[in-house]
Amino acid sequence: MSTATTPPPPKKVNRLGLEILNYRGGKTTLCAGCGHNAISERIVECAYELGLEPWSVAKFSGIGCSSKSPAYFLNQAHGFNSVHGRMPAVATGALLANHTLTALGVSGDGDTASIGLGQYMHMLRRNLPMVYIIENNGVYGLTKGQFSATADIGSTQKTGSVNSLPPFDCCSLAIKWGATYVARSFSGDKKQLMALIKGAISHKGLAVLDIISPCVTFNDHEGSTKSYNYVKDHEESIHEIDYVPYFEDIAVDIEDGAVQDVSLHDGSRLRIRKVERDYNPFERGHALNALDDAETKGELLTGLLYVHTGKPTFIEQLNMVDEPLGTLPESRVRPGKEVLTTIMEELRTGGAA
Amino acid sequence: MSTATTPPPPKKVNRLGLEILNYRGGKTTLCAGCGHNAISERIVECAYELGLEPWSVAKFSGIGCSSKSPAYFLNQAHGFNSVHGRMPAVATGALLANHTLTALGVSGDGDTASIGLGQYMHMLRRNLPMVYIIENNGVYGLTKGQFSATADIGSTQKTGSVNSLPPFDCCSLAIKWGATYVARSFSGDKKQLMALIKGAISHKGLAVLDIISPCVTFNDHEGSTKSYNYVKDHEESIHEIDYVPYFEDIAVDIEDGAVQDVSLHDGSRLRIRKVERDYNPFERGHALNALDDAETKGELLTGLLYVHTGKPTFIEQLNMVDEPLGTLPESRVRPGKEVLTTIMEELRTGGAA
Amino acid sequence: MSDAALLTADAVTGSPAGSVVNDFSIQVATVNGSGSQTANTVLMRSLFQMGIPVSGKNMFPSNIAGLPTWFTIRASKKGYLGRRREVDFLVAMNAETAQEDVMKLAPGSVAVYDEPLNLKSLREDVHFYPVPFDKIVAATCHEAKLRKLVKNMIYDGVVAYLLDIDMEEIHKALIRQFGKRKAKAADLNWGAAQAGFDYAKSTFEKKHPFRVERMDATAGKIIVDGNAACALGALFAGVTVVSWYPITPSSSLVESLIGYLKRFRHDAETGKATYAVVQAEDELASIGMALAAGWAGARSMTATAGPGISLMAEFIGLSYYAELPTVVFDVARVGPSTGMPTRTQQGDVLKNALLSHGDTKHPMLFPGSPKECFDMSCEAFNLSEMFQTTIFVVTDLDLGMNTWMTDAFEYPGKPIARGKVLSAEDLDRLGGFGRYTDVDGDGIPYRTLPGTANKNAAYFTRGSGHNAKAQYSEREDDYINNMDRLLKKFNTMRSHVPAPVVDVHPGAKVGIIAIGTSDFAVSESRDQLREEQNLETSYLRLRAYPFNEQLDEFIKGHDRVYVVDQNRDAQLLGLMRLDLDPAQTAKLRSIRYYGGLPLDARTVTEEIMKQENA
Amino acid sequence: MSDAALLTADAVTGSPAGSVVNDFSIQVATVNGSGSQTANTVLMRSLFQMGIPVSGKNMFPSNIAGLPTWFTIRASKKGYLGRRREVDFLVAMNAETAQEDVMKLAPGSVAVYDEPLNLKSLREDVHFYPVPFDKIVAATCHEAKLRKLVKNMIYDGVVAYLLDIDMEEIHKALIRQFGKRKAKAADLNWGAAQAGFDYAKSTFEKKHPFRVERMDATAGKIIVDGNAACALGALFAGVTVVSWYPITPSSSLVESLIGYLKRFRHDAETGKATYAVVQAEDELASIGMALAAGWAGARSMTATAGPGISLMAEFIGLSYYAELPTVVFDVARVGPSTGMPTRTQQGDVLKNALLSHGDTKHPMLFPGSPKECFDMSCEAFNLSEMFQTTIFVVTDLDLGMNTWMTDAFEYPGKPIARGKVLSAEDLDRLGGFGRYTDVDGDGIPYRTLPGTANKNAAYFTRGSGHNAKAQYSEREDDYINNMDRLLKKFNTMRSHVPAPVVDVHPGAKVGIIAIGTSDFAVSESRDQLREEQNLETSYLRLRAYPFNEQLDEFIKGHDRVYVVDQNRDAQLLGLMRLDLDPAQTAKLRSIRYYGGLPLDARTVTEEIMKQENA
Ligand SMILES: Cc1ncc(C[n+]2csc(CCOP(=O)(O)OP(=O)(O)O)c2C)c(N)n1
Ligand SMILES: Cc1ncc(C[n+]2csc(CCOP(=O)(O)OP(=O)(O)O)c2C)c(N)n1
Ligand code: SF4
Ligand code: SF4
Ligand SMILES: [Mg+2]
Ligand SMILES: [Mg+2]
Repeated sequence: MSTATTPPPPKKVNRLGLEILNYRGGKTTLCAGCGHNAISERIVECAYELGLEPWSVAKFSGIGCSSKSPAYFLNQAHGFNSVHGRMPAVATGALLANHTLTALGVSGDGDTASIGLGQYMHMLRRNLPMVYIIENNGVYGLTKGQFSATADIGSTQKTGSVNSLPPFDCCSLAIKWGATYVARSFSGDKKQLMALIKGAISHKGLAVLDIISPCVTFNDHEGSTKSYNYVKDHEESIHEIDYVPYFEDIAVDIEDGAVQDVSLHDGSRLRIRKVERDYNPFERGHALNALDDAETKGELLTGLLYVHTGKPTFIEQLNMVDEPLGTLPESRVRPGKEVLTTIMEELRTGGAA
Repeated sequence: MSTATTPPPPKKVNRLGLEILNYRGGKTTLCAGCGHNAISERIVECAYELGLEPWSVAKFSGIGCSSKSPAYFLNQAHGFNSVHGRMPAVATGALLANHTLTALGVSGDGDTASIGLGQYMHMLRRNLPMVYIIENNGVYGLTKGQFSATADIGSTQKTGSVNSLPPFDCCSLAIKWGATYVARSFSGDKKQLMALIKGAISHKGLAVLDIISPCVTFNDHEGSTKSYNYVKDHEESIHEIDYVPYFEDIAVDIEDGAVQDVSLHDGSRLRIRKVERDYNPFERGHALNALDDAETKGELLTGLLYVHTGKPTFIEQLNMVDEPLGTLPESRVRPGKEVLTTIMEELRTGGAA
Repeated sequence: MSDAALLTADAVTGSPAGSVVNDFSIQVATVNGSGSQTANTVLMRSLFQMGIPVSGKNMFPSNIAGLPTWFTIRASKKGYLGRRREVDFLVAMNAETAQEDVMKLAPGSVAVYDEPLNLKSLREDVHFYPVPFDKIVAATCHEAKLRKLVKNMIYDGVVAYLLDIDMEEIHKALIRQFGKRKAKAADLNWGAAQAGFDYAKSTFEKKHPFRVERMDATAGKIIVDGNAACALGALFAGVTVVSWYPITPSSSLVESLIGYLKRFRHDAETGKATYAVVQAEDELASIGMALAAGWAGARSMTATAGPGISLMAEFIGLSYYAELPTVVFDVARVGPSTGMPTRTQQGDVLKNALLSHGDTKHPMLFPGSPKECFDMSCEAFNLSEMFQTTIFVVTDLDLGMNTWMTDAFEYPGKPIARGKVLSAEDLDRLGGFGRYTDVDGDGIPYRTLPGTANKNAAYFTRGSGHNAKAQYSEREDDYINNMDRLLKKFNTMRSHVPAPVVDVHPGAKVGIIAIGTSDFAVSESRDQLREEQNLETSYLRLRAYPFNEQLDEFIKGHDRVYVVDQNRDAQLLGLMRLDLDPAQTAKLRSIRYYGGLPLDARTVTEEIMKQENA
Repeated sequence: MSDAALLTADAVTGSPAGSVVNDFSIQVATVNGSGSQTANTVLMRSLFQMGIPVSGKNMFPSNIAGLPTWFTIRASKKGYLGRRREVDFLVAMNAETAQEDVMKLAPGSVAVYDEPLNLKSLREDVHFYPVPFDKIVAATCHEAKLRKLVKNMIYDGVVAYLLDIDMEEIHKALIRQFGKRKAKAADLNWGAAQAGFDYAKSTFEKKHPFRVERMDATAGKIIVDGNAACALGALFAGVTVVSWYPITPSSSLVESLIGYLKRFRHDAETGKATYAVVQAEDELASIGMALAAGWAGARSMTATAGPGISLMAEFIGLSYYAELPTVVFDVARVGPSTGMPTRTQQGDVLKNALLSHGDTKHPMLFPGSPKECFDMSCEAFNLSEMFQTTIFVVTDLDLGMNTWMTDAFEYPGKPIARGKVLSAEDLDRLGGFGRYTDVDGDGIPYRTLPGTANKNAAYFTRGSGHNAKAQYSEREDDYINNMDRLLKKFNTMRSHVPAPVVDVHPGAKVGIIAIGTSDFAVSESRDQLREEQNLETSYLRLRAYPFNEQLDEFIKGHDRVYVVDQNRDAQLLGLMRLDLDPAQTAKLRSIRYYGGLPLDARTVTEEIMKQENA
């Protein structure tokens, strides 16, 4: 029969009726095989499947290969590729102006743990409500492979030189100093990554995702502890994790005790299924010790390491009006004539109010 | 009888034959009663009693009332009052040039935990061999009393406003991220302070002393958790501690098990006597948990929280020649003609060496 | 000097003939942290209430307590508010500096001092009035621990008697200072003031020429410091996001703003705030927050001083290139480096203009009075959003932290201007936009705010190379076009920033150019030049950078033009040399003062005459 | 073009008459990360070995792999090393840009291309030589995974045939590139080169005018990039402390220095290092470490680019005011902000000079060749210790990262100068010293190093106000005296920094002033002006700031002086306007290029003529 008559196949859309291409970004300029590209793809899929309004998201980054990646997803969301190591301040400022934004940040290990460590720590302390992704490859990719502050002791550079300083563990820092959703994952672990990113977006508070994301060009060799092979060999996922969105109403019948649900701010849930080990992501001390043990054992724990729902965020502490400050009308931000008159009288007479 | 004939009383001197005034500094310009002044006095006494050669010491600081204090002790030692929050970099650079210096730094809680947190953390990671004193009053004294990042949740400013953010614990950070001698004390606890400062000077590696040092002008009121009264009420010393210098040869007969000796790099020893609690300063995890517990209990633990002798310092890792780099003669730092000839030939021919 | 004095035996020499009314400065020398502030404010206020123009300057050390401090009150019937080099009336309370303070006095001046200091013997040509402060306070204040606080109020009484200040005004000022809530403290202090007055009345014979008389020169005026005035400007500009890091002398700007925000910017029903103030961890964070808040639509600001400006350099370069709006208050202190944090200087003018690596140009506003602090701060927010870049409001410690008599502020006449922001509806109409496209030919592009519900709203902000559509680009032509547009935008600003204030004296050959606090000295100096040297001058006070053509014309119109700089390197003059035709700048001569004290008229007059006579 | 070509049927038009020998540029268009570097280097080296002056420029994107890259080799019998706008000989390996690359060619030029790209049809006035690279490589290289690597070497063979390059030289260059250790790889590549040569020989009839002939113009020359040259300067200056933070285009400076230090600066017996290199956490740390190392006696340095300069502002202000020595290499890239990290610009010149808040002035050195990179880097350490301040060595991406033919470096003639440092013995003799006292009247004070065993050695270093004895001071006079001395010190530098290179043409009315890499374009442009416009020009190449009187005289001696700036805002010209008498600067005219590519002679010539004819 003639193809002319067959109707076009129905377009695949999400609950907002948007196609996946509404969530795509520009063409990547990163190396083929770079872990960062895989993460960008996951972000696109998560946003699509969650049915986020693209324009309700604001993307942030610092400087680095990783920090370029916000240009490669969510073209319909505003993006701010700022300066090296200062993404936390930038995200904070934007949220002060408009706390209704879904803030999604992508940084690198150099951007966060080297030059940016100070701002990172102060952001943790504030429990800034955003998703903060660290694309962690242990090196400065964009400047051609020098060690970052997350490089492990003894790991070697392509040039052969050996790193002699201990690494900063961004998850351990995050758990200890104030983040309320802390996860570690691997750019190659599609399923886990999807659940963790979706959970992070549904979480109210600071969600830090430290994602090992190999640099195929400068840190994927023998002797690197951030190579695909090394990570595959040493990854230990602490549990199986699934994301159940609020809009998919599935009865919550947890048949066996090995399964536990974390209900998130927007009504969605993370379903955690126990594997071998007993891991309790609700207990700060436990999580910190587990990370310590793993480090000594040379294991790389992945999964939702710590979660604490309900802790007030920095934005809540500021007790702002519900509307974004940035677009309040003049009538609400400029006090009336009488106020000026009062103040002038005080300054004329020197009288305290 | 006529006083003319009586000989002058013999001057009190230390093992180098130096009087205490050789260790004094300029007249303080800090407020009367400021905790920082007490600490300066302790430093003078320690240096005198240890018999340090004043000129073998280099003093460092950032900016703040606390950072002014190096001008008030050891006038015969070079001092470097740098810029706000950057003392770690400055001390590092000086030690690279001359690793034979005894580096003694004084910073404040704002200087270290607010603006300086990034450099502080990277210094910890390097186990830079120096004594790093934090004169911790929970506020910015020099700018008139705003909260610093070590202010406790709920503590109030003189103006009445309440701090809603959790504090950074510089000791917990130091223990976790690489310092090898970590102590907390109180500017008012003369005996403990003397032992801890002397021990820090004898230690090889990074010694961090977080000393609660009340700001009598801006943070000594009701509601402050860094006031003299509050600290007196909440201080819990984890042990009694004495310093036994290598040059005072006392037989090491530890009669009861409650006493333990820590032998330090220069042969001196810290003698630790157990009080109520069991505290093990040699075990990182133990120390970190103890600090956590204390925080929840609202206790302020003082004493030698953690010590790890023998860990290689940043300077050792660099494998430098024994003499200070800064004063090496030309013959040792400028390669000979033949070297240039070799290199020129390589560049002429493009031949690899 | 007064007849009384002339009749006295002691050999007071060189004092001016006749009595000197409403034209002198009083200097109170104390120790910082000793709580003399109330007494000084009350003294100044009492003169103000008598209708006499006053200004007050606090010269304090960069520490918190225990070092010498001098508070100087100038009364000037002619309304001069600038610093006067000479002290006419000294109140010596600080043993450490008393001798030097006395030796510095001009012949014929007055020294009230704490009796034990025993200064009388130091000089013969000064009128001494010893006061046993401790005895008096002991008699009036029975709670020993309060004495230190009220002791200072005694000299208010003494000075009131010696200068014929109406004690009723002292009382009034005092009551207002303490307000209803602190009535008891007010009484205590009032007692001390009276005791001082009575002691002086019963003890001293006035032998000096200085006294006050009521005037009517303070109607419609207020007394305020420049930092509070800037804060009020921001308040009425509708500032919504304030991120800051404390630093002298800018801290009090934000702290008074916080006070006003708490009082006047909470939602009536909900009590919620229509603003956010964040004390950041440092200046790299405070400027980053401010710029991103501006990016997301807030009226944002930060305040700092030199060291903070240096730390903000990288971010402010981003703000220029990526076109992000915010307002940065630079309350300048003495540099370089930490410099002298409690001294004043115009040391950042050229530095702000060129801040950050690469080709950048930043606009600046230069308020010359607290009134202008209010108006320009308010306007700065409009300009930052209209031009989508950082606007510097440049003041200094003298203007910011000292207290000034100034005209009462007027409610902003025009509505808030938010610049070229496209709404979702606009985008539907336009079907898209180019973030960095010069649609209107003025170099100013259109922007959208994050959160705008439209699929065409988004664009990507970056500090790296970009084309008119905000896409990443390393193309030669894209880069050049964008940089040329930025230059065009900067030129557009010339006609939008506050114009200079020009006073051309017909036929004058000599012109003077100044900014900010130099105005107080220059205005007074022009009178000195006229009256003492009969040299008539024209005057152009710059109020903003970039400059406009009025500056050109002014220079063209005069033979010799003196540019007044409160810095070593003639930074304002340098900025003109960079921007103006050398044919014009050849006429410029430099008047520089950089000792850290507020500029005084005498220095300007002497410098000009030295060069005029050279 | 060659007779052969003239006799051919196809209509090649507009090509120059006769053959063009040793005067053309070859552009290889590939994708970055595709490993064409070896092939390009070998090609360039082979020309160099034939005695022909060459320079190589890599135009690459600011990412790591997958985007277009162009490598241009210029052969110039006249020894011109600057960029040439026109491409004469294209090797098109990148499908993405091939068409545009071909369209950009001048008539009569050559295009070798990967056959499948099928470019022949695009133009009639270009000589096309299609090469089936994949077929050839498949035939010569049997390990499939190695093919990508050797493929590029094929075009070396093809180009060698088409330009008469001696294959022996290709072989020699190739062997040297790989060295003994990589003999196998060398053979593999040599095979590919030969295959390319044979294919071309058996397939193509040369129809283009370009070819090479042996010369003798490279004797005593080397090929090196500016960053390596600076590294060598530091090595032979005896640098002891290097703290850095990676940033393009400065990273390779430190990385090659590290390589040399490892080879030549370890103690023979102990194997211990006579240096320390620290990769800091950021630029605030790297500059802080460098300055403190200088303070403690090290010869210290750091290297960075624009964004790092901005972050270093606060510390470098401290270095000016507290007088701390270090050397900062600024390998400039396109600003503002992140700008274009892999493009070149002279965008920090004015910014470095004025860096940090308050009154500051910083000296700069401007190397104009790799040879000068070596000499001046070496001298910079002497100057930093002699003058106890930060010395900027300002180069740019073009000089720093591109490969240049340059004179072989000469071993430093004079010993290391460590400036005014007092030893313990000196102090015994003197009985003390004033750290900031101007003993010698040159504004340069004496210092001591921490650790000096003498009770009078110590002093207190601070960025706050201090007197001549380094005591804390807020006194007006102390501050002014110190700032005046700093100015005097700066003026003393004028006669110690490298003097300009001046070539005055008798009777020339037109002068040209330039710095750094502008020299390559200006030298060539002067010939163009002479030969094409018979306009004789004089030339002054500045090599340092502060300027000396030669600059004044040069301007005085000419009617019109063109200042060449590779930035938008004429920063070099601006610096002259700030420092020189307006009577002189009135003569200055600006030549600006700021597109991010290396400046070419044609642009300079056209700009000058435009203004000459205006
Ligand atoms: C202030 C500043 N310093 C240095 C640089 C150079 N630089 C660009 S990216 C980068 C490191 C990036 O490392 P990381 O954050 O791990 O990102 P990756 O490239 O590895 O994904 C550096 C040092 C810069 N752009 N700005
Ligand atoms: C870059 C910079 N920002 C701000 C300041 C102003 N400042 C001086 S000291 C200080 C805080 C000092 O607090 P802390 O370190 O706790 O010392 P303390 O005075 O409490 O002893 C600040 C913000 C500065 N000097 N430099
Ligand atoms: S260099 Fe490394 S981090 Fe950068 S894009 Fe390539 S693979 Fe990814
Ligand atoms: S203000 Fe506080 S910290 Fe500063 S000197 Fe006074 S008491 Fe000490
Ligand atoms: Mg990385
Ligand atoms: Mg403090």
